[in-house]
Amino acid sequence: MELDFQTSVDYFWALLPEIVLSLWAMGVLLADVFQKGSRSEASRPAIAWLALAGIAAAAVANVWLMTVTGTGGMIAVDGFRIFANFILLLAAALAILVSMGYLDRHAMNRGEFYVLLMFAVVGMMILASAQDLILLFVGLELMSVAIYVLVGFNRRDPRSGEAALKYFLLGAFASAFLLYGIALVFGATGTTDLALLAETIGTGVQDAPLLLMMGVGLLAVGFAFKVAAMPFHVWTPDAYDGAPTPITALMATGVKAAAFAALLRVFAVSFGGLHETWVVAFWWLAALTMIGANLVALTQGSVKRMLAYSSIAHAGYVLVAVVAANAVGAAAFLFYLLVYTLMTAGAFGIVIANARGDRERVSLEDYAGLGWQQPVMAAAFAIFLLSLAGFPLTGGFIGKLYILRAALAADQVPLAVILVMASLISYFYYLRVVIVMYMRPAPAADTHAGLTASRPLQVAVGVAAIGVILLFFAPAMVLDAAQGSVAGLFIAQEALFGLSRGP
Amino acid sequence: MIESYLPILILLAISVVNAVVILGLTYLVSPYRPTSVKSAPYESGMPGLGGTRDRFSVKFYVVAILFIVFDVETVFLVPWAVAMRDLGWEGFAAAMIFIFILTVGLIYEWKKGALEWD
Amino acid sequence: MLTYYLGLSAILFSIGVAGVIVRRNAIIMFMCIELMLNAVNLSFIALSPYAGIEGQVFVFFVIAVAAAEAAVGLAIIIALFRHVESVDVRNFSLLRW
Amino acid sequence: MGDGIVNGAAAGFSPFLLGWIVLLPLIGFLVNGAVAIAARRYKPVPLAAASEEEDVAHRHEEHPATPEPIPATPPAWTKSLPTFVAPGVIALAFAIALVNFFRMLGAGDALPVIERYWSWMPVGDLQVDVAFQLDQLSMLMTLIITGVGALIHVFSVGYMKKDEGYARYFAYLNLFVFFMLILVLGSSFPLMFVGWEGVGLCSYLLIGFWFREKANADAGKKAFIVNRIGDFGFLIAMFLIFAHLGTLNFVEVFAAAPEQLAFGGAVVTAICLFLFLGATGKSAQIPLFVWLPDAMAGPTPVSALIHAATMVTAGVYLIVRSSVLFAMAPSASLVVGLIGALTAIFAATIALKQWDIKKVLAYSTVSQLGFMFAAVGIGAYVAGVFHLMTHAFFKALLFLGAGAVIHAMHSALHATHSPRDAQDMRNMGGMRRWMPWTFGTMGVATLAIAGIPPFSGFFSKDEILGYAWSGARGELPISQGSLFGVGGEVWMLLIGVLLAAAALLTAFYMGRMMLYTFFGPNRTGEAESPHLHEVGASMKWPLVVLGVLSLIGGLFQVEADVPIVNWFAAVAIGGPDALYNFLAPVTAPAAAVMAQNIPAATVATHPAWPVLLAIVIGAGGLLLAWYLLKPAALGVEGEEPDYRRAWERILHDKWYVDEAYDRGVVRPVVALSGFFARVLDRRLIDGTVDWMGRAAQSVGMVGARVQSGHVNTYAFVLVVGAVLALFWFSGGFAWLAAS
Repeated sequence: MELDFQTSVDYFWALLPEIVLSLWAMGVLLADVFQKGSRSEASRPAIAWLALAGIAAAAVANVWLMTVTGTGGMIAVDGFRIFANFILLLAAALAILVSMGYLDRHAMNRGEFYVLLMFAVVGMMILASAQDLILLFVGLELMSVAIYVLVGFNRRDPRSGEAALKYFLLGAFASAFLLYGIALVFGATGTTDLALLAETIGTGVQDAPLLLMMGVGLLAVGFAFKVAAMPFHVWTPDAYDGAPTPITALMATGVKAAAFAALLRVFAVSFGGLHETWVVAFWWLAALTMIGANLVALTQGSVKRMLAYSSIAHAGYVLVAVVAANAVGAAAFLFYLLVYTLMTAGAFGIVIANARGDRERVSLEDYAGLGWQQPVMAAAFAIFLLSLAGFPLTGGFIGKLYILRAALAADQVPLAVILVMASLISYFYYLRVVIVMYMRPAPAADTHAGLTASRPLQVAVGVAAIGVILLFFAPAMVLDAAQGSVAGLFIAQEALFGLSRGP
Repeated sequence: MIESYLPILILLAISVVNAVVILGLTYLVSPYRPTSVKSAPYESGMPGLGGTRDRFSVKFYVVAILFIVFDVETVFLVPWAVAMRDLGWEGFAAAMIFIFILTVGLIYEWKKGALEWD
Repeated sequence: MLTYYLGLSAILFSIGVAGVIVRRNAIIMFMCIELMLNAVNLSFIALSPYAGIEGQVFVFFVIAVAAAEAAVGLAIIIALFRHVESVDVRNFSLLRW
Repeated sequence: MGDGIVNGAAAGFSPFLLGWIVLLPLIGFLVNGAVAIAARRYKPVPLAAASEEEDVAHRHEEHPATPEPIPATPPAWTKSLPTFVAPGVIALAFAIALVNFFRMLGAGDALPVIERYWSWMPVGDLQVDVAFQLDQLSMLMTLIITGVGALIHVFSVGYMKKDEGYARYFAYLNLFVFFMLILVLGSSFPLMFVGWEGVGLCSYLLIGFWFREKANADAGKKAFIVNRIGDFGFLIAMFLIFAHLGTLNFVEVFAAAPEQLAFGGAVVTAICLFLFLGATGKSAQIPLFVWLPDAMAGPTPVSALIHAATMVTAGVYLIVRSSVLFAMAPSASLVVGLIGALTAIFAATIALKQWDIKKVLAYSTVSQLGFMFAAVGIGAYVAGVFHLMTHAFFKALLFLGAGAVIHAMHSALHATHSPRDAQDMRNMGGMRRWMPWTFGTMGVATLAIAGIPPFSGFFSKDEILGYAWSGARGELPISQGSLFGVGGEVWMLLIGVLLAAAALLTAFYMGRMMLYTFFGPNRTGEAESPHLHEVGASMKWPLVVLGVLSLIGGLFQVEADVPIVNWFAAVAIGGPDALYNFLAPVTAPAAAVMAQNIPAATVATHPAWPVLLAIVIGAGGLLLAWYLLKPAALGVEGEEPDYRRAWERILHDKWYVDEAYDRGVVRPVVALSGFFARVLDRRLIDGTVDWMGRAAQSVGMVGARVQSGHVNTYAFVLVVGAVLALFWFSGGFAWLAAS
C-alpha cells in the first residue's frame, strides 16, 4: 500500500499499530473497571494476558505495516520505525510477563497497571516514528506521563512514590527544555517537519542562525535527559531504584530505546547538515557516560542500582553508534538496542525472581550461593551479566563489535578505544555478581530455597536468555533486517551531502 | 490589524479604572472600626469553625484534577466549533474520536466512583 | 519587536529554571516548570507570525500536555504526602548514591 | 548439519559427516545438561556448609569418595545415561574423524575443504560465515581432541562415579569438546575466537566444579582477567588483519597476506605479536602463565583434558595456523621462540620444588608448552605440532595417573578421616606396590617426557632441539631475522641452550616425582595404607591406551636424515617423516614465503651430537634424580626429615646432597621463582588489578556523591549540563578559542 498523506485516512493506516494498541488499552481499561463486581484475584491474570494479546495484536499490525510505504506525513512509514516498533513491543511483552507474579507479591495487582503500560508503549511507538517535532513531543509526553504513574504505582512503598516524584519533576523539567528547543528550531526554520528541516538546514553550518543552534542544543539536552546520558542521567539511578522492578525493566529498555530512536531520527537525519557541531557534543556525552557510569557502577552495593548504572553506561555505547552517524552505525544501533532490551529485561527479571514475598533481595550479599542453590536462575543471570559486559558467546559481544565497527568506519578511533576501556571496567562489577553467586557460600543451606519464579517470568527470562545466546551464534538474520531497515534512512542525507562515511 | 484590538484596550482601561475607583472610594470614605467578630474569616455568614489552616479533604484534589483534564478539552473543541463548517466531515470525525477517547475516560472514572463525593 | 518577546520568554524560562533549582516545595517547583512551559508558549506565539500559524496550534498541544502533567504530578505529590506528611523535597532522599 | 555447501577444490576428498563431529558433543551436552537439571530434584540443596569441614584433605578437591548420606537419591538413570552418552558421543566423533582421516590420506595433497553452514556476521564488507575448514592440521587436532578426549571421558566415568554432580560434570566436559572442535575446525579467525572463548568458559565451569572457597574464587577471577588480556590481543590482531586485508577467513587471509603486506613490516609484526599475546593467555606463557597452576583446583581428568592435552595447546595451534603471517615476521617469530624457551626453563625450575603432585604436572605443562612455542617460533612448525601431539599423549597419561594416585590416596585418608593432603607427595611413597598398572603406565610417560628413546617424547623433543641447533648455525630461514639488532643465530643459540637446560630439569623433576610417589617406603600412615588400591577397569584401560600411545607416538614422525633417530625408520608408522609429509600442505605456504624473501636459507644439516646430547640430558636428569634424592629419608608432609636417627649415613649422603641441592639449585630457583611470583604475579598483576580496581572505585565514589538524593541538586546538574551544551552549540567555545 502506498500512502501519500493527502487525506486523513492515510494516517489511520499509517498509525494502525498505535491505534490497535490504544483501542485495546481502552477496552482493557473498561473491561477491568466493569468486572469490578467480581473482584477475585483469579480474574487478574486475565487482564495481564489480555494486555499481552494487545501487544501481540499491535505486533501483527506492525507486520502488516511492512507492506506499506509512505512519505510526506507527520509519521514515518519506514523500516527503521518497524524495527524500532518490534523492539518496543518486545520490551513491553517482557515487562508484562515479568510483572505478573510481581504485582501479586506486592499487592498492587490492579488492571490500570497494564493499561498504563500499554499507553506508555503507544507513546514510545509514536516517539520512535514521529516525523514532526510536535508529534514527537506529544508521543514523548504520552509515554512519560504514563511512566510517571507507573513508577509510583506501589503506593505503599515510600520509595516508589519518591522515585515517581523525582522522575516527574525532572522529567517535566527536561521536557520544558526539549519544548523550548522545538520552539526555537521552529522559529528559525519555519517548520517542524523532520524532512523539511533537513532540506531547510541544508549544509549551512557556517551561517546557521543562533536561534537554530540554540534550538538544536536544547533538543540535544532534552534527548540526553531521556536517554540518560551523563551528566543528564542524575534522575536515572533514583527512578530506576525506587520504581517497581518490572517498570524499571520497561524504563531501561522501552523508554530508552524509543528515546534513542527519536534521537537518531532527529539528529542523524534532520540535523545531518549540522553534523559537525552536534557530533562533538554527543562525542563528549558518549565518552563521559561510558566512563562515568561504569566507574560509579563499581561502587554500588545494590544489584538493582548497579543495573541502573549499567543501563546508563549502555546509553553511552549506543551514543557511540549515534556519533558514527552512518548506515553501519544505524544498523549497529538497532541491533544493539535489540540485544540490550533482551539482556536488560532478562537481568531485571532475575532481580524480580530473587525475592521473598514483597521483600526484594537486591543487595549483593543476597546473591551469595545462588549459583548452587538455584542453578538455572543463576545461570540465566550469569548469561545476562556477561552479555551486558560484552563477553563473547553472547549477543552483547556482537552488539559491541558492530558499534566498534561503525565507530571505526566513521574514524572515531578514540571513542572506540574509550568504549573498549569502559567495557573492561564494566567486567569488574558484572563479574562481581557472578562471582558472588558461584563462589561465595550462602549463609544457610536453604537461603535460596523456594524462590519460585512465576511461570510467565520463567518464560520471559528463558526467551531473553535464548535470544541473547542466539544473537551471538546467528546474528546475521537480525543484522540483515537492521541493515535493510536503515537503508532508507540515510538516502536523503547521502544524496544531499554525501554524509555517510561508512562503507 | 492592531487597530482592531482597540475596543479591547478601551474595555480593559475602563475596567481597571472602575475597579481602582471603587476600591479607592471605599477606602477613603468608609470608617475602619474592627471587632473580633468582624475580622473573623467570612464563611458565607456561618459562624467560623476551627482554624483557617485546616486540612482539606483529598477529594477536593481529585475533583480539581478531573476538572483540569476535562477543562482542557475545550481548548480543542472551541476552535473546532468555530471552524466546523470549513473542516467538514474530516474535522467532525477527528473531533468525535477526541470526544470518544474522553468519554472512555469519563466512563472509567465514573465506574471508579471518582465522581461520587462519598 | 520579536526580540523583546523572545527575551521576555527567555527571562520567564530562566525564572522557572531558577525556581526549580532553589525552591524546596514540590508544588512550587512544579509551578515553576509550568512557568517554563508557558514561557515556551510565549515563544511559539511570538514566532508564529514569522514562522507559520502552526505555532499557535502547538500552544494548544502544550496546554493539553501541561494539564495532563499537572494532573499526574499533583496525584503523585498527594500520594507521597501520605507517607511523608510533607511536600518539602529535602525530605525525599531515601534513594541516593 | 552435514549437508552444507562443500566448496573446496579437493582432489578426490570429500569430508564425511564433518558437521556431526562438532554436533555430537553438543548433543551430549544437551542430553547430559537435561539429566543434570532433572537429577537436581532428587537431592537436597547442595551443602554450602562444605567449606565448614575444612580439613586439609579437602583443600584441593572436594573429593567425592564417600558422599554424605542424602535423603533422596536420584534414580539410577541419572548416572547410567551420562555414563553411556558422554563418552559415547566423543567416541563416535572420533570414529567419524578417523573415517575422514583415512579418506584424506587416500586423497593425497588435498586442499582445505570448507563446509559452509550459515552466514554469521555480515557487516558491510565484513562477511563471516559459520563454516568449518578441514585440512591436515585441523584433522590432526580433531583426532587428538576426540581421541584423547574419549579416553579421558572413559576415565572420568570411574573417577567421578560417586559425585553428586555426575551429569553436570559430563555436560560441561562435552560442551568443552564442542567448543574445542569449533576452535580447531573454524574456518575464520572470528569462529576460532568463538571456540577460544568457549573453551575458556568451560574451563571456568569445570574448575569451578568444586569451587566453594574464597581462595579458589580469587584464582578463578585472576584466570578470568588474565585471559581477558589475552583476548584483547587476539581481538586487536583480528581488527588489524581486517583493516589491512579486508577479510578474516583463513584461506583468504593467508592468500592475501604475502601479496598485500610487506615482509617483516610493522603491520605483520604487530599482527603476529598481538596474536601471540592472545596465545600467551590461553597457553599460559610468560607473562600470562599465572592462572594455569591455580586452575588445578578442578577435578584431575579436567586438568588432563583441558590443562594438558587440548585447550592450552590452542595457542600453538593458532600460531601454526597463522604460520604464513609468522613466516613474514621473523622478529615476531623470534619473540615467540624466546618467550617459549624462557617459559620452558622458568616453569621447569618451579616444578623442582613443588610437593603437590598436580602442581608439578601443572608447571611441567607450562614448561612443555614453552618447548612447543620455541619450536613454532623458530619456524619448526611441524616439530611444534609433533610435540603437541606426543605431549597430549604423555601429559594426559601423567595427569590421569596422578588422578588415580590421588583417588587411591583420598579413599585411604578418608577411611580414617585423616586430615592430611591427598595430593602431597610427602604423604605418598612406595605406591607401586598397590598400583602397579598406574606405576607402569606413568613410568612410560615419564620416560617419554624425559626424552628417552624410543619413547614418543624423545622424537618430538629431539626434533625441536635439533632445529634450534640448526638455527644457531644459521641454517633456518628465521635465523636470518633479527631482534633488537641481534641476529637470529644468536637468539637461536640462546633458545637451544635454554631448551637443553629445561630438558635436563624436566627429566630431573619427573624423576623426583616418580621417586617420591612410587618408590621408597610408604608414608601414608599405618592405618591408611591398607586402604590404598589400584583403580578400576574404566580408569585403568585409558591409562594403558595412553601408555601405548606414549610409547609409539614418536614413530609417526621419524626424521629420515637425522642420525641415530633414523635407526627407527624401519618401524616408523606411515614411513619416515610421516607427519611432516602429512602436514606439508599446511606449512608449505609459510615455507614458500620464507624461501621467497630470505634467499640465504640453506638446507639444514644434521650432525649426530645434538641427538646424543638430548639422550644424555634425558637419561642424566633421571639418573641424577635417582642418585641425589632419597625418598626413604623424606618426612611426611609438614614434618622435617628425621636427620638424627641415621646421622652418619645422612650426613654423608642425603643431608649433604639435600643441602647442596638446596643451596645450589633450590634456593636460587626458589628465590627466582619467588621473585617472579611476588613481583610478576602478586605485585605486578594482582597489584595492578587491585590498584586499578581501587582507583576506579574511588573515582566512582566521587561520581556517586553527586547522587545526593535531592531533586534540587539534580536539577542543578541538569542546568549546568544544559548551559555547557548551549555554550557549545551557540559557538561559545569557538568564540573563546578565537579570542
